[in-house]
Amino acid sequence: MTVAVKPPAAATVRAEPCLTVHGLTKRYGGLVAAKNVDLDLRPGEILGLIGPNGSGKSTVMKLVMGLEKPSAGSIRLDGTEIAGWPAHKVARAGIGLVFQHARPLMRQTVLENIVLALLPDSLLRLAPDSSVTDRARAIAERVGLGAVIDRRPGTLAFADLRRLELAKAIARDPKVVLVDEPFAGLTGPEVATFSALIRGFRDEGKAVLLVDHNVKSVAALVDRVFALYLGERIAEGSAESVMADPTVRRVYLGGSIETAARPEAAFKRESLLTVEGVDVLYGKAQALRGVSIHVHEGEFVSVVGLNGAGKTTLFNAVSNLVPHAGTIRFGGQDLARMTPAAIARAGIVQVPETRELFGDLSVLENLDLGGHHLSKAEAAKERDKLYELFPILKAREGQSARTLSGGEQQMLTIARALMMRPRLLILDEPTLGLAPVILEQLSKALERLRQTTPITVLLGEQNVTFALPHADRVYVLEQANIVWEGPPDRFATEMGAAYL
Amino acid sequence: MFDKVGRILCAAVTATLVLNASAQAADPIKIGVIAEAQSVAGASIPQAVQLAADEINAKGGVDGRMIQVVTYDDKSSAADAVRAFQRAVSEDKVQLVIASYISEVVLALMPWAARLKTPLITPGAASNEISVNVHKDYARNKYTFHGYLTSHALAQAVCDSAKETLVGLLKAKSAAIMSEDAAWTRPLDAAYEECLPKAGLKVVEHVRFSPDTGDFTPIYNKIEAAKPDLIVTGIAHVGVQPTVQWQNQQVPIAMTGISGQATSSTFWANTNGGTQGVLFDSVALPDVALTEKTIPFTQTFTKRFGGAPSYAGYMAYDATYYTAEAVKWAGSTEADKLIEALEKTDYTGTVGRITFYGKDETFTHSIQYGPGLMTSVLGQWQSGKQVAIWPANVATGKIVLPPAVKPAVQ
Amino acid sequence: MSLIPARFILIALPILVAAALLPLGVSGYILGLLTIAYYFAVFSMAWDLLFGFAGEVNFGPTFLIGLGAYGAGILNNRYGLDIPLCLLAGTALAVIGGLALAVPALKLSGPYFGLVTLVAVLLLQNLIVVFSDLTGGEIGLTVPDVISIDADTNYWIALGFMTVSGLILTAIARSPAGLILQAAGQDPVVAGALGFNVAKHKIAAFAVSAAFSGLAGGLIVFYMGTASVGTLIDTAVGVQIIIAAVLGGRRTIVGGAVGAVFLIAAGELLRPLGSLSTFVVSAAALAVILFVPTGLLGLASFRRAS
Amino acid sequence: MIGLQILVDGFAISALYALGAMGFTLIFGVSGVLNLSHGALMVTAAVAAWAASAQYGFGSYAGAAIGVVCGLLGALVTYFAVVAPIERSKAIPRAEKEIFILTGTLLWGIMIQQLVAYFYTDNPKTVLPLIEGVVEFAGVRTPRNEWFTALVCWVVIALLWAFVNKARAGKVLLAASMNPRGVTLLGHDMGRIYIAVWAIYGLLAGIAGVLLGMFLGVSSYSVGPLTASAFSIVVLGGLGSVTGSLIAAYVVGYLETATAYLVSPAYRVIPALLLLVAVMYLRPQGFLGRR
Repeated sequence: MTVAVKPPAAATVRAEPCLTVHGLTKRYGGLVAAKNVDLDLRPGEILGLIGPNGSGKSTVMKLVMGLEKPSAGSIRLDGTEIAGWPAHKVARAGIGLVFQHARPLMRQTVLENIVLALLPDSLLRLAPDSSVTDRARAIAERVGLGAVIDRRPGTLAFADLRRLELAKAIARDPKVVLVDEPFAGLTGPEVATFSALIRGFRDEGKAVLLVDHNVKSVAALVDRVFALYLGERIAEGSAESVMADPTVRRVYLGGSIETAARPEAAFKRESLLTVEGVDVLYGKAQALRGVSIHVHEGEFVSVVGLNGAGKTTLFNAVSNLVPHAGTIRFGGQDLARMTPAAIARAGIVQVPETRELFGDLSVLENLDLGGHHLSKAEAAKERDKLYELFPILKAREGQSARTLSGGEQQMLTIARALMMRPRLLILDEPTLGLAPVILEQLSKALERLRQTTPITVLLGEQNVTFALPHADRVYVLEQANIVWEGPPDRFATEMGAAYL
Repeated sequence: MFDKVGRILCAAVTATLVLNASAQAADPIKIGVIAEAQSVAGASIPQAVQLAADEINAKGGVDGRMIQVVTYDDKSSAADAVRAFQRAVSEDKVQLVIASYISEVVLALMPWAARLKTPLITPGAASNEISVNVHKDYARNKYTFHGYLTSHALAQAVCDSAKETLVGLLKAKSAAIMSEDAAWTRPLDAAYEECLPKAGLKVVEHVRFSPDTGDFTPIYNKIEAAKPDLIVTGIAHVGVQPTVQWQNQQVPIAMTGISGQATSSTFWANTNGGTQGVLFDSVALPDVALTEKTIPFTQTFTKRFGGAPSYAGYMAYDATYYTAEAVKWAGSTEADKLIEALEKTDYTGTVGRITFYGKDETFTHSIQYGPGLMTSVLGQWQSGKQVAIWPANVATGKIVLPPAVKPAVQ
Repeated sequence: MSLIPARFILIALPILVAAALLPLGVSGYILGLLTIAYYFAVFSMAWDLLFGFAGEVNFGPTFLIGLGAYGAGILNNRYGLDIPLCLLAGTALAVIGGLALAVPALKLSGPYFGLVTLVAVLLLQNLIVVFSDLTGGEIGLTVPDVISIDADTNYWIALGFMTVSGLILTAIARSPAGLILQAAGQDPVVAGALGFNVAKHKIAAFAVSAAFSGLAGGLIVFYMGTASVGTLIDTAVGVQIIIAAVLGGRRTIVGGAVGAVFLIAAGELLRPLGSLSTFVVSAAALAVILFVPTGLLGLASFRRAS
Repeated sequence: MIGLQILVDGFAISALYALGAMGFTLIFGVSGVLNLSHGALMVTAAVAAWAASAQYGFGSYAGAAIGVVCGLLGALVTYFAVVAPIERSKAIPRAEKEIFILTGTLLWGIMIQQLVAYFYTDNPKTVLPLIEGVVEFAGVRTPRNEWFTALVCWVVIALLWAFVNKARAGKVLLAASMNPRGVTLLGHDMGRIYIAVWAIYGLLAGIAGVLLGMFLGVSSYSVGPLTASAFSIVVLGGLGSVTGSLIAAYVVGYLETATAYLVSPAYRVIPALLLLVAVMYLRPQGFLGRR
């Protein structure tokens, strides 16, 4: 049976929370993704759950939805303990989820997708019901899908796919709606429409939990913000108070930054890497829009931007791992027709966000695979240099990569890339999920690298503290566009406030 | 391979010519042959039938009616065989079908022979079930003739040959039965258990193994541990593997019994000579004059098809002849009359004197086994040739001991 | 969104009427051929319900068929039960088998589940040989009773059975419950988040698929008069069923029927090639898979334009 | 005594199972392909070796070599004619590549099986062993060929292990089986790695096929059971784990041999099948597999 909840007469915030999370903890092996999270959500309230990548916000959302089982803690919905329930029971109890990446049934039409959300969980519903279809049509009209109702999701525009997800949530009519990254990939006017739809939930007396990376994008919408970092709460309160919170600022912006930029004129005129007007589409979503950057030989360039801004996509386009429009040239050579492997051999070596280590191989073997093209003697020499840079790797030489800590894995990934003797080293979010003390070590190593070798680096980061000190030049990437370019010392004054 | 294609073309051309020629003469007698073209035992069946038909036609046919053969490949599948049977009867209007050496296929065809009221002769399937089914429901299943020996009779043949040769010559006193675990070997093994002791061989071990066994080491070790003087086999799905491993492992015990694959002339090549010294019972062997017809048939067959016939080839050749006789006798190809005539068959063919058990006997419509009727030959592989050891009157050689076997010391 | 689209009826009805009138014009051989093809059509359609809708790759359709066929056959052969009772019991046995397969299906995915279904077939095959006293072993089981010996009657029964099965399976696949099943097959996480008990719907799909497979298996036994491993259980038979469904067009239900009739007809037309016919049919099927992945129905662009 | 017999007999057959399964799991590990024409490739190699030596009069060594080469060629043809086109096809949705590769290789296996049966009949054949005779070992008599089979299997397995763990080129394959994206970023083209892996697979399947032909014999009917047995062993050991396959091969080999000795040869394969079902229920990732 469809759960029918009568909306309260007015959008008043009732005192009693409908969703109470207490002491919620989730461990994956040794990693604690969520630690003792306490959270309340009241009917008619929009709560923003924010935190950088790896902060545990998605985990919390999945735990509430029943997609993962909590290690400890309680989740109560209107007083009923639902922690550990399977997702379908949680959904029937009145919680709905709007996935960040639209996950419609690709083989069904838009209408059928909405009808699906309206159906009871019954095996015996064999006869089609025209009233269900009528309701589905009404919902489609409400979210603005009326014109495309008989099309399949594969042919829809990106925003329409997100609309479809919202339509499904409306059809389910839950008491609590969880929305994952509501505005990712949307244009300005689209954001306005979606905000209105989400406010619609609140006005009907539903409780809404918005999950996003940063406060800014949801500030206009939320009643309250809850900030997570490394699985723990770091701040809670109004959007303004959280944005002003020193801990939050440190997490996102870091403390005071000393920069040591070399002027662009110090480098050769022609650049080593030139990216011009690159566009990337993921299905219907625009991941990069007309992006142009350049890197000179020997230069250290940082691209800063929040998660989802398009940094990884940019690097993948450079390595020709994603189809793209526009031109990318490296040392005068057009990369369009080269395979990713050939590009790597030509000297552009990536240290990907996901690290891509060979988990069952030892540290030494991982390094040797990086030095595959060198003679044995040269490889050994190169390796020794890197052991100097990252002494911990020498101590861990025989250990398999899987057993290393996150920071050690990151160092190994960088070292493995350096074994390739890159002309251009691309570092994608090296700080992801690392503790501050490790960040410092990594930062020192990068500085040393910059001082002692003629290496060219392109760094992608959301952590500005980490990205700026080494940088000669900085680009800011925001929602698929480059919005700022300049030396790091001007970043704080020109971009600092707008960034968070 | 070009040989093979050529042969098919030849056969096709012949078939067409025969068809054209006979169109002008009296109504032809149409015989359908359903067999397994890819297996050695089955491939001989259509060839032998065609050979017999050509011979009969060359002599003017049956009362002026030519025999026309239509062949179908069942790819060893019962389902394919049933389709072929339906096609043979309703489309190609054959009056009798000679089909298959596989019991599963023949049993699947039996209901169709009954339904479409068309006589069916199998020249090579051994299951007792076939003739027992005829006996149990004669009115319905009388259309099926078991033109080969039942498992029961085969066991009897093995015992008879063992009694007269192996017990005497090898001084064997005990035996181990080694059979694949399959439905056709159940009655065979039961008959072995009964007749081997009567022949003077104590059964000291009885191993039944899965038909998809690859490694026979455990089986031979188990048998060896029981110290029999003889291994009596009941195998058809396997043959090459147990034989080769018997030789490779130098199992010091002679092997005899029913080994479907050992009867075929390619067995030596398939086992790389591993079959040296292997004894086996067969309905006939090349170069063994069971009757005056055996050797001429073998020679013509070998000349025409480039290899000796399989056991089913002999039976199929004879089946064609006694069918022709029955048609002549009945004066018609009408099914009921033909069956009546077939039941009265008393024909001396390449394998001996062929007569069928009657309606009141357990194995109705199966070929009668016994001295003076049809018996079998005990053959042995010796240096690439199948040599007949028994019965004495047709023997072409003397028994030799397999390489690893020492004679039982008395 | 009616269960059976009008266009489908427009195309299928004349074909079915023509098929029903066939016995007036063609020989028993063609009828026999089509009779078997129709039963195989049901096998393939039942398989497609699992693959195309529940998203489960079942390498062991013959496990379910074999249970139905041997369950029915043994009861008739050993205990002389009436045919309808035997069919009922066989179908029930197949459904139990289907449920037994559903349990691992919920836990395992992809090749793991595929292997379990394959092992189920191998085990059944082994058991039939081991218990040959009861089952007739590798030479098969002969049943004393058949539904009819008249080729026309058998043909109509098979045609009717296929039509009814096709209609029921299509209706299920297109019903609201079928939509939920598709969701469960395509994206179990989303289906769960939308409040659907994925396990329940998949188990039901297995039961339905097994029921049709088992019933068709039983009917074949009482048509042929025999049951054997080679005709009903061997993995080669299962392969043929899967190929028929993929060849005809996955996720269409009816595609299974088209594929099955095509395969059997092609095999028969190629009979003059002798033992090479299987080779040619396999090669043709491979070519279709490589070049027209949507299958024969996709080729005929039968599916709704989007 | 019987214990020793089981130990000795199980050893060679298990080694053969291991060799047969090893290439199968390697392919899966590196490219995620389950090649259901595996049995057909092994049979091709064995029948080619048999035909070359028994029919066309090449010596037994030359015959064995021809068999292995045929296995290699067969594997490469399988990759280029069946697997690669499906992987490249734009008409096949990514989610369905797996079922298409399974169906495609299955059909391909049937085609090979039919060709073998057409040209060389479906009668089983044995390849002339390179070594004849028997050895007595603690009262257990075993054919030299059985020891030879076990020896060759282990030598090949050891060579493969050494290649993958010691040689630089081999390490890349190993790395590719763990993380294809990782090796791409290190400058290795996956396309070339696939070809290399299929070639190694072909060699392994060829050697295993020829040895099988010498030790136990093959026929066109062996195609299905050989594929099924490799599939089972590989899943039991954990898909993609070479060591796991090795362990699983020995478990299955000894389980079958022990059943044949201690229970009955008629029930030989049943315990292994039941074990497989049990493992799938309790530990679906297999002995050493990771999920």
